[in-house]
Amino acid sequence: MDVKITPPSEPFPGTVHPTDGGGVLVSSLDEVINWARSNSLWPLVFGTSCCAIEMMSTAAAKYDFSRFGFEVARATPRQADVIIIAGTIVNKMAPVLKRLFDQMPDPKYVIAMGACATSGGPFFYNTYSVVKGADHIIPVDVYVAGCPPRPEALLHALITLQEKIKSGLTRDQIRGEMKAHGN
Amino acid sequence: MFEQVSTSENGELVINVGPQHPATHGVLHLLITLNGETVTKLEPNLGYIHRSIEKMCESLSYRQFIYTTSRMDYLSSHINNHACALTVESALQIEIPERAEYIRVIMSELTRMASHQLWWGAMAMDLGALSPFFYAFRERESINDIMEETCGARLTMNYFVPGGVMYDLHPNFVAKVKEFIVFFKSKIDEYDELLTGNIIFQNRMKNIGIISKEDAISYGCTGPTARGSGVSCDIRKIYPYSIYQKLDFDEVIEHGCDSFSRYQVRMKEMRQSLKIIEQLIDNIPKGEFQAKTKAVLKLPKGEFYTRVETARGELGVYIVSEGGTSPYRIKFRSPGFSNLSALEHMVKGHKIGDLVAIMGTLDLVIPDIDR
Amino acid sequence: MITFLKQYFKDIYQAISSLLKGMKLTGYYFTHHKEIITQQYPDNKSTLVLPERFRGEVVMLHDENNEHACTGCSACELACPNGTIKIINKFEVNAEGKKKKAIDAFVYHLELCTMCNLCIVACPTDAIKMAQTFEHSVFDRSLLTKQLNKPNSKLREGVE
Amino acid sequence: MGTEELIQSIQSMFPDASINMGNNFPELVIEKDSLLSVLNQLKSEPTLAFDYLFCETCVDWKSHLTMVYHLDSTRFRHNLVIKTNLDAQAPEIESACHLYRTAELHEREIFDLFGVKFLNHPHLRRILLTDDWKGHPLRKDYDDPINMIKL
Repeated sequence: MDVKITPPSEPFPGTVHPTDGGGVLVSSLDEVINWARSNSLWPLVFGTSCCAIEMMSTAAAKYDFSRFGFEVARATPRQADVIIIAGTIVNKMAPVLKRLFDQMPDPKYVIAMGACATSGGPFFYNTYSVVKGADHIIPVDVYVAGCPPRPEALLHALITLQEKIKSGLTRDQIRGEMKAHGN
Repeated sequence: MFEQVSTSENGELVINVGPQHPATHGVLHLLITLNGETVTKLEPNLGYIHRSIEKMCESLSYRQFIYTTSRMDYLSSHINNHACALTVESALQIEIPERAEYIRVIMSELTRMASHQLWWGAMAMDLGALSPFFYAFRERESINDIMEETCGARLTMNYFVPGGVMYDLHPNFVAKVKEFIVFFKSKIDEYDELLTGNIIFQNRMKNIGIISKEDAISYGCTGPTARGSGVSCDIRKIYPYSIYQKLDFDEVIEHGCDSFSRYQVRMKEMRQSLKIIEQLIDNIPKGEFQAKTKAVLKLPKGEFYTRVETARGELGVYIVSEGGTSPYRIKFRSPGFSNLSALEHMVKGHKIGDLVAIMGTLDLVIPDIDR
Repeated sequence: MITFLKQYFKDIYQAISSLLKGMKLTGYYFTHHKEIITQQYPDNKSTLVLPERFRGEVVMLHDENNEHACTGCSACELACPNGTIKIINKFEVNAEGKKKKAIDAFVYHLELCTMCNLCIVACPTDAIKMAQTFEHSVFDRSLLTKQLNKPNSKLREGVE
Repeated sequence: MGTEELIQSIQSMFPDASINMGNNFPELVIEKDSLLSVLNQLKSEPTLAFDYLFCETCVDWKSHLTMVYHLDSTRFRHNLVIKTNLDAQAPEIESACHLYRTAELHEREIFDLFGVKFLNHPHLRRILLTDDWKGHPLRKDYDDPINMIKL
């Protein structure tokens, strides 16, 4: 069956028309919004295995990620901004993770914590049920290595994510810039 | 796969708890049938963290497979490693130096305490008391610091190797552990003051999740879950391994059969662990910390089974060897798996709100169940 | 009826008094903050000292002449349980005209590494060790795959 | 009761079966059809009282499968291993979950990973893997070229 998509004769309501130079007011407002966003990231409580314990340690008194505004850990994806994938993702869990990610409101960010979430880690070879990296399912912003990473390493990842949000760049733009700088 | 909220013919409601739920401490999926608010049926759906460790171990050597077990029950990773090392040592008849035995037992008991602390904080948080979580983690961090100094990691150590331990103790270890014993003794009294003595908490926990002694045995419950029902099942006492038979400690048994007695067993076990460490810490013998072993370990043909007591119950490691460098078949009998099977029996007839209070006292670690 | 009411009020009294007992403890810690254990992580970077045994990542030691001790024997590659290390060897012709094995690239997949220390134990020449670095956050996963031998580095004299 | 005595008394109970000492526990090899009656006798005999099944698993020997039951007595503290061989193509055995409740989950796991069919099991379904999974991964001939990366 052939379906032809005909372009609409008049612009879709709400379409943003590009303007030359952009507005001074709007772009500085963007920066304020990005700054505010980066300092009130609410993580989703999503721990599947060992890394979840280190995530709890980060939330507890000694490391205390509420110093950066992350303390409002939510159990529902509809109230969360960032999903910290703490632990292995297996084939049975993958659709659940995708669904949780889809349920989160935009803008949403993803941190892959630990070896399992980054690449399958200890369960990369000779396993039949492990997803080899959470980025096969959902796009990941920041990867943290370690098995499990120290709480400080998770804090470092969160600060890295903050930098990214403040810069206002997308994932592809950051990768493009990294390539331009020869990384 | 996702069974939606539905009503059965007789008007009963089927709801899903999990796999993403804050009170299941991981990715446990429970299908619960409700009649009004009363649970009539509960069915666990596992496998959301099934990482095929048993298949993986079939292609790893006897030195390598130990690290996967730290990721199985990550809260008692030292004890898991101990079980694997013991199996290999008993099969090869390696004598391990006494110093290594002492180090192993001290480390195991520290792990047990850290695990119970985390359980205490997390369970209280599930019931709505937030501050115990922070108190528990404060003490847990001091154990983690001790571990990190000697073992090099905070959670998944890989410190016990066949033949002994990987490094010698750090020079600060003894002093730090002694400091910790004094520190933690006062804190454990605070725990009791904060939560155990609280009447509201007691009323919430008493007379729910009842499992009789016979049922606990039939369901294969072990660890504090079974000892709360009066079953004597502490492997450290009944089939002593390592140097446990030389030590003076009590097996904590409560006869209440309900959630509160399981709670009390764990609280008292922490004191027993302190007692064990106190006996050992002053007289760690000098000498080697690792026995001389061959570079490539080959187990003789046969079957080997070792049982140890983790913080959650009895862990069994069953290795079938064909004489090669890697196991032919390996089976981990994990404590959580059997304890979970009793959950339906405990919850049936109770209100859905009590589910969390009952599940909290089982102290489930889901990767341990799924492996 | 009287006994019931008595019990009822007694229960309320007990509940409140035991609750206050716990609250007293929290109140004590709230007002006596002499033992602050919170670490100021990004600000204390200069003073943060990790235990020397802490396993952060595998590094290869190079001396001031850009020489290392790795002979390319692949003992670490065999000891690694999950294929974190890949050694690519090359053959160099030395001054006497003999072919000699040397490492071309020591590839280390940090994203797979579980810091189990088995490679360090296996290394016969102590060429690699565990470093205490832990800040491994990156935007792109391919950056975690590293080559540990520095460019143009050589095998140190006398290491077999 | 010592191990020697235990072996003798079990041998006298089941003269057809072979029993010998393994590395850790005495091992009793029986026919698969007699499993339930053997377990029943071991559990109800007051001098043995094997009331606790602490491990149930399966081993794939390529030519056949072996079911392994580890039994313990909480009263006398003696152990016994029961082994029985199953056919590799169509493995079938009676379920032990009416005698030991813990067997219910263990048998579902064995069904999932080995494909052993347990007769009279209340709900024999896959437990760890998804319902549409093909094959039984702990079998030696299992191969999954998509998910399994061989080292």
